[in-house]
Amino acid sequence: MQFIRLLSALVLMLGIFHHTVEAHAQTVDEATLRPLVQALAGDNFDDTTKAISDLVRTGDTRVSALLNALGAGDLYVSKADKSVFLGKREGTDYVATDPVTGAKLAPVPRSAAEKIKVNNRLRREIAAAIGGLTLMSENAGERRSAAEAILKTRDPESIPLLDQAIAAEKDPGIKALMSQAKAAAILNSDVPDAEKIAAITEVSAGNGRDALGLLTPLEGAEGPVGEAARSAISSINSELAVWNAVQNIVYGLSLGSVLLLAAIGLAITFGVMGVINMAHGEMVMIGAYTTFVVQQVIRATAPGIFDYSLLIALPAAFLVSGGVGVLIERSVIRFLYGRPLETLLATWGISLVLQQAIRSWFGASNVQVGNPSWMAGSFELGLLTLTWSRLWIIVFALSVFAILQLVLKKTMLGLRMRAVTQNRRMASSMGIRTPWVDALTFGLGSGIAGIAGVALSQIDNVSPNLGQGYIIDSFMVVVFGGVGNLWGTLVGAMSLGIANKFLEPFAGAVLGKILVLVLIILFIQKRPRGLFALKGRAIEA
Amino acid sequence: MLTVENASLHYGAAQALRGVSLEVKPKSITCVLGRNGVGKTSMLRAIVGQHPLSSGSISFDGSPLGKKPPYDRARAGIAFVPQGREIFPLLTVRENLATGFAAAKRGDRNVPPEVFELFPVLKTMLGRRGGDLSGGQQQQLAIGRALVTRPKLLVLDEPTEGIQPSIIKDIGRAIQFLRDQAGLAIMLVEQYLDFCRELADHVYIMDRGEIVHSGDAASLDRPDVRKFLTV
Amino acid sequence: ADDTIKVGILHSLSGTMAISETTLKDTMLFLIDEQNKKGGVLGKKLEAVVVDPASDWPLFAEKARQLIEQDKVAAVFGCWTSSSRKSVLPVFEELNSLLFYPVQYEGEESSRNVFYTGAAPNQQAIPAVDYLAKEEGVERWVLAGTDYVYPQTTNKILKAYLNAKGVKDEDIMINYTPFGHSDWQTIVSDIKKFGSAGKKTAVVSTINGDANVPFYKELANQGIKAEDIPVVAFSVGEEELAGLDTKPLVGHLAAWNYFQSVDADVNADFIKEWHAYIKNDKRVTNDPMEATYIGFNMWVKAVEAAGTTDSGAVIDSIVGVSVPNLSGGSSTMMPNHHITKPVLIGEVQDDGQFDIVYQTPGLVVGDEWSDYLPGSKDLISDWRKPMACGNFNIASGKCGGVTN
Amino acid sequence: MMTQWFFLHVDRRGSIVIALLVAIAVLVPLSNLLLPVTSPLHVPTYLVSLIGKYLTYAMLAVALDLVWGFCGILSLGHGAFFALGGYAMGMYLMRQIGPRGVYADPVLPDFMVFLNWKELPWFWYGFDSFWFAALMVVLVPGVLAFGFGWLAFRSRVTGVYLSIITQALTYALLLAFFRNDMGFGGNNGLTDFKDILGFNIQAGSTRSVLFAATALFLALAVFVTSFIVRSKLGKVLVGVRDAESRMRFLGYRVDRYKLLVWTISAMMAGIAGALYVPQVGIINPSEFEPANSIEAVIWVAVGGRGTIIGPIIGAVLVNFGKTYFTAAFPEIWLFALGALFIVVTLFLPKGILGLYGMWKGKRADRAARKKDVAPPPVAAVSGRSPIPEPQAAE
Amino acid sequence: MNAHDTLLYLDGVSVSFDGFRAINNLSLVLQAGEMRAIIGPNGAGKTTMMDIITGKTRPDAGDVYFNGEVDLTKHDEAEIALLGIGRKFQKPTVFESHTVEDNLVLALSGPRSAFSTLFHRQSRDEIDRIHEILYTIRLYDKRVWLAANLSHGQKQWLEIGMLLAQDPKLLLVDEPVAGMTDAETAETAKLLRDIAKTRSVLVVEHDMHFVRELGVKVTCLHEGSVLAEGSLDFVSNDQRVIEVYLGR
Ligand SMILES: Nc1ncnc2c1ncn2[C@@H]1O[C@H](COP(=O)(O)OP(=O)(O)OP(=O)(O)O)[C@@H](O)[C@H]1O
Ligand SMILES: Nc1ncnc2c1ncn2[C@@H]1O[C@H](COP(=O)(O)OP(=O)(O)OP(=O)(O)O)[C@@H](O)[C@H]1O
Ligand SMILES: NC(N)=O
Ligand SMILES: [Mg+2]
Ligand SMILES: [Mg+2]
Repeated sequence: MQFIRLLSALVLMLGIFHHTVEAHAQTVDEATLRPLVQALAGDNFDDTTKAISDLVRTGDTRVSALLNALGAGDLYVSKADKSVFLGKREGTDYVATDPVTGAKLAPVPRSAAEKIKVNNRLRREIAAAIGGLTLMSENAGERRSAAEAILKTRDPESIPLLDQAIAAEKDPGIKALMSQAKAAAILNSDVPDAEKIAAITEVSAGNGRDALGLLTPLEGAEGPVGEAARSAISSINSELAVWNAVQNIVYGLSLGSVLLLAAIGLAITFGVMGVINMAHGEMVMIGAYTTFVVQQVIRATAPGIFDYSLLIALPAAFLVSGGVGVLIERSVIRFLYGRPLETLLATWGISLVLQQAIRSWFGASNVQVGNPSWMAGSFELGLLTLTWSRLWIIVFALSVFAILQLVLKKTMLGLRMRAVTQNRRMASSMGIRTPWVDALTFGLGSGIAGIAGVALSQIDNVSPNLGQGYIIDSFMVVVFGGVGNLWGTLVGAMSLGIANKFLEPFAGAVLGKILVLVLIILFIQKRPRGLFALKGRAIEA
Repeated sequence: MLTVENASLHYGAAQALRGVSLEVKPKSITCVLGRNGVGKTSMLRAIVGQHPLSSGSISFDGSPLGKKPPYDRARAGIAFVPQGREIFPLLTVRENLATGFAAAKRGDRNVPPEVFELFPVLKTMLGRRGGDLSGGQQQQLAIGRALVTRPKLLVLDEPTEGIQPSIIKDIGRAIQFLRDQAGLAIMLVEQYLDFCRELADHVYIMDRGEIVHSGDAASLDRPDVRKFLTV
Repeated sequence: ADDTIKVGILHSLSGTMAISETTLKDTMLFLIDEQNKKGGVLGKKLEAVVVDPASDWPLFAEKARQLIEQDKVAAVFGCWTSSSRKSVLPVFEELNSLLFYPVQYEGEESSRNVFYTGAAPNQQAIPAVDYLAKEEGVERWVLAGTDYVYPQTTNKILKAYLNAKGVKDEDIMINYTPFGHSDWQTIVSDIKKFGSAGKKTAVVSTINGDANVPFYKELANQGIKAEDIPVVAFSVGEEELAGLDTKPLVGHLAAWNYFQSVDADVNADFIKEWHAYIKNDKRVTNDPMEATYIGFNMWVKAVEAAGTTDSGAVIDSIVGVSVPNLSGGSSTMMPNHHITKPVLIGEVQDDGQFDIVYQTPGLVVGDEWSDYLPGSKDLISDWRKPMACGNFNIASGKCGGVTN
Repeated sequence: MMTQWFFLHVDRRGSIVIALLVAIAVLVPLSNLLLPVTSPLHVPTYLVSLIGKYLTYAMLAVALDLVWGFCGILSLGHGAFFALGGYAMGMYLMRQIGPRGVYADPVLPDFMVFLNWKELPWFWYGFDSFWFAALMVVLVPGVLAFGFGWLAFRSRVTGVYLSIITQALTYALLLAFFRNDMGFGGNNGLTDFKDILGFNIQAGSTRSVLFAATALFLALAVFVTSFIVRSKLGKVLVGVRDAESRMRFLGYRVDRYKLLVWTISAMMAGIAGALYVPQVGIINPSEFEPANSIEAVIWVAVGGRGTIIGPIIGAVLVNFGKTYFTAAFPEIWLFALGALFIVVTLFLPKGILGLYGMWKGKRADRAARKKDVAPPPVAAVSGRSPIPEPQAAE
Repeated sequence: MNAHDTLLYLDGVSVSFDGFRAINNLSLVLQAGEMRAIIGPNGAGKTTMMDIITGKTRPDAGDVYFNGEVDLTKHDEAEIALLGIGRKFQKPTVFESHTVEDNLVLALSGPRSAFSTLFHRQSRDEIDRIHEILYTIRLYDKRVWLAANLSHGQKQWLEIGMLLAQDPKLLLVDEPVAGMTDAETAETAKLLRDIAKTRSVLVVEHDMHFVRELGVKVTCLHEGSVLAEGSLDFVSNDQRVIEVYLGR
């Protein structure tokens, strides 16, 4: 509270002297600034908070950079003389700069200095302080974050400043944001009701969820303000209900895509070839570890192309997992055709061996697979937040599906694969090189599992157990969709995903999952051969 | 064209062929007859490579087949119409026919028009799954599929089984056509005596895993030959 | 042979828990190695007997029995999940052997034969909530956990605690997820909604191991920043963060009794030697490792005090034993077989380490029977003679569960 | 009379196994209790419990083989029945603790006290009686199996579809039992048992009696399985396994046959679970883990599917391997176990027991070829597996 | 015609698969004690008709009555078999991992409930009956063989044997002589004629010699309905039958 008052004083002052601030970059002398900077290294967070406000009050142009450095954890205090400096880590030393003069200092060994601690509260306050300082900045990004900061603090005292900024603002997006911030600040102040009601209208025009946060405190208010707030809230809520349904569908599709990716390789090795492939999950895991290795190599040799790491990992994972698949087929599976249930035993053994191999090689713990920048973050679709990684995974899963469908249905290889699995002996007598086709089919299924691993590494942990987490779901999807039918796998995955997401909100994640399993059991009673059951004489015989 | 010499074949401990020797000449129809379970199918399996011989040898076009896998034999020009049809049940009729492309030369990867002339029903059912066809339709498909590979030797195991009389006649004509016009060698296992008698250039009769008679079609009318076919 | 003292190591090296437990096996081997360099114990070298209970709880019981009866180990260091501990507990009591259990757990247990060197809920959860309430001004709470006993109990305790502090039920959201849950979209978005009601909101996470990486990834991707809705976790340490890009997570919190970043000489030495032993200076250290370290040293000290590895004697001599912990102080074995520890709260840094933002002024004694659960608030445990009771009811003045 | 009846229904191998089991049931406990520890023939208590555990697994394997080996129903969820039997027994043992729990509550088990339950949920009623619990041990798995089977077999769910929904079943139960709200102790399960029928559960003598009971029940399971398999019903089952629809055209109500053995098998699994719990000392939801059920399938496959002794050999061998490997090479034992599974499939297509058949078959084979006569290709002699695989996928 | 005095009564039966009409308004009546031969082109719907009678395929429309009053469309395969309808399949289907003898044991008429089979003991009569059948189908010396190891023709015989063992009121026989020698064909015709003295039989065959030897009324199906019906001579002189079936 005390801080906010300080800040408002400051903001007022800045508002009044706005012109001056713009024209003459204000500076205070080093002697004034130095002790204030030193004070940042206070004993506790309260001291630091006070130091920040003192600094801001100077209005010095260097303050904003200084606070940024503090927020980023670049300010250190030397253990010996307790002096504060700006440090950059380099080897065992910090390259040090004077925070006030910007002069270069002698490097400080890492053990001789301590970072000035910041916690979340400080970070928030720094952001707000900088926000006040940068509302009129030349840099659009800075102005935007300044407006966002005020939107969070909702400080009524910033209203005049905002007015000014709004008047000067050219960018319509930022302008709207500033108006929002102003409306939020108004709601938090004790201005007359009329103004508040206008602000309520303004606020509810923006993002519904944020508006709800601003309006809820007014819900219980008396008089017209309360009424306006209540009606705004109820209209937002009904809008949100629609968005909730949309969200369930979109999230369901996203979960469905993950299931599809996990299962689609299995749709080949199990669905097409009839091999009960318990090592399928390990193929996915190998793909994920391939991604890790690719990223390690890139980090070590060409960090600049990190954003392309997944594009490199995709073919690599396909080849590695596919290669392992071919190896497994040639060394074990091929002896087991005609005994599909024994493949369960052998592939279970293989999965144990692969898990342990990875564990012995890479260690038992998670390894870190990074998100390229285009995979990170999220975007808003109306009131829905969808993360880029999820979106890309949906796109990716559908592409893999389409390509696979093409290969199976439109190529000679696909035809031969199906022929070989339906009647190996006869296929051979038709001139089809069955060993090749077997190896390629298993390799394809495994390779696809591998590229699924690349995608899953983006949202899940990469550990030797990765595969185990997906194997049951994968079998569930393939069987639910109908064995031997790729469309079944697609629709099966999506329906399970969406069903899960519609159940989750009211049943909870655990019960939701149980219910989905029960639904699968009941559904199979209705359609004993899955969603897209193969029909006809050959099957029923 | 095809020579089988002193071939023996075992299923586990049970012996199905005991030193069988026979020959199929180019551009001719060779018929093998015999009661149930005497080893006819077993011999064909050995020829197309679906079951190994325990002794003896088979050579095709002058070179021994040895342990060559079935697909190499198919690519060398041996096509097989097995007993029990062995259609790919989930492939459509069109796809069933297309499996034959694997053994055909690149330029020959199409369905020869004779197939549809011979079996018009296949043309109307191209999109239906092989497994849904009636028994006789499947049999027709199996023969058509074999022809797609453009074989030099056509091996047929009871091809008339389950086929309606008019089409049996067509098949007979087709077999003759294939011998005369396309110059194929044809090896035919049959129970249907009249069919054999009409077509065969040479007949063998088997009993208990052995060849017990070898002669021309006319010899089938001899009582000493007939006895091998009675109960 | 008789010239060595055998020590059992009972941590999963395969299966789902291998992720966490393998490190503790290595830690034990490291500690034993160090001890042997110092001449062993009672003039004898220590010999590690490693078995793999494979994340399979009944197998834990079998292996425990095998270690004690067949290999005749003097003490066993092991277990991670409470289920595994519950599974071996009867074995240790029946065969009167010693188990040192190094992981935070839900409490509500005190066995004569088990030494709990990880945190009880009061040594982790409650100080963390206090910190959030005071420092961050949190008024609205999401208690998110994996659906099993540890989170359920911890959340029960926390809810009772929060209610007692005046937090209303509508300001508490409890959410459970299955083991290994990986699709967090809905829940993270629910948290976001819950947090947008105009009151400062925080998440208290008792989400277990595997599920954390996808949880934090979703959190980061959906843009929930620590400044907006901080998450404080009790099961996420350096090891778990090793699988994550922590840049978007800076500022989220964890409460433990140790962080690798603890600024103490003893910690620096420990890390240095650990890296030398494991031949990898990227390997992190974490809280259960410290608990293992403390437990091991307590056992060594107690054995030396007793002059024998005999279980009864060690049980008698270990209470009151005090050994240095890695945060610069020392921890003491209390009569309830739990230890004293400082509680630290750290914020995630972009290098995968924690920056300690708070430390309890003194040591906190592990409270085996929670004061916030109606069934256990009257119970205390004291294994010293003559009381020697794990569940003494101060209301009735009787020792509860002991029949003979 | 009695013996005649017995031998009519059990073949020579079966009788040997039953005799062996009865002998073990008597000798192992005697050796444990009577012989001095120093005697080379003394079986330590540690081993008694361990072997006892193996035998309960063997019983689960026998139950599984009855449906899989002889009727072609591959259950990937048999662990669920085992676990339910175990829970029923566990609930009885929990109730026996009485006021000796840590909270000294005379009625509520500990986990209910600390999770603040006020009264015993209805489904715990009756479990203070051993006989009620014993009834539930067979009834709960039996009723679940009956209901599940009734639905599934009537709608003709077969092959992998059935396998996967059995897996879904056990997985759903796993998740459900994990939940504390279910009232079964959450993931910690039921533990800290004190006594059974008034005897201290940790006493050597109790352990020995439990061991003997396990061996005898296993013998009984072998007998029941033999009896079923050697009856005409057994032939029907094998027919169902080979060509289910053909069996219907002969007038057999295939679903009822399946339902009968399925339910019997589930009950057997339940008994196995009930014997397992007091010997292991804990029952928790991990028993519902799908991987556990798959492992049980693997025991059967390793030992030899469609035989009566195979599953026993497989269960004991694999679990002994696990016991041994996890201690001998704790860091890399999965390689050993994995390799074992691969080797068995590749080289012993009919499991360990198939070795014997193969050896006998080879000899007959050689003899036959030498003499050039065809011996009758009965099952053991022919090179074909006598059990064609049920089609896994179309 | 009245459904009630007939053994098998089909009226207006239709069934289609994915739009293809395999059976089209088919009507057919079989009197008790009658044997009927069914002929017709490949794909005419003969096997499908048997599928309908035995409950394997449900008709889209039409009535199927057995023994005057039993509506077969309301029963499943097992129930229909128990009513006394036995079937030999076009593609021989036997229990491959059972011996020849056990195949017959399973087929042998008798109680079919699970409990009765559990406690069933083979009677002298049953054993005699099985041996008799084994002789009839000439597989006596192969009785301990696994059915899997039989040749194609031997499996055909075994299936006929199973049909005999089942002792049904109505036998549906789909192409019994496919893959048999001429001599065996004659034998089979004799066998069927014998059987038909006490039961009703519906035989599907393409072998005209065989059909002639049966000497019974013939029905020719085409595209799912009856094309011609009458004596063999009558039917085989029908121009349409020659056109679509017999050929010139
Ligand atoms: N897979 C097999 N395993 C064991 N024995 C077999 C196998 N297949 C055939 N036989 C036996 O080998 C012998 C020869 O069988 P084959 O199939 O060659 O006879 P076939 O002359 O073709 O008879 P059909 O006219 O009935 O088709 C038969 O006695 C049969 O029982
Ligand atoms: N499940 C199905 N799906 C699609 N078409 C089918 C199916 N079942 C049968 N048919 C078609 O129905 C027609 C009738 O088949 P059916 O087997 O009854 O003939 P059929 O008279 O027995 O012939 P055949 O003499 O060749 O055995 C055929 O054209 C067949 O392709
Ligand atoms: N004790 C735990 N974290 O299960
Ligand atoms: Mg044949
Ligand atoms: Mg037909």
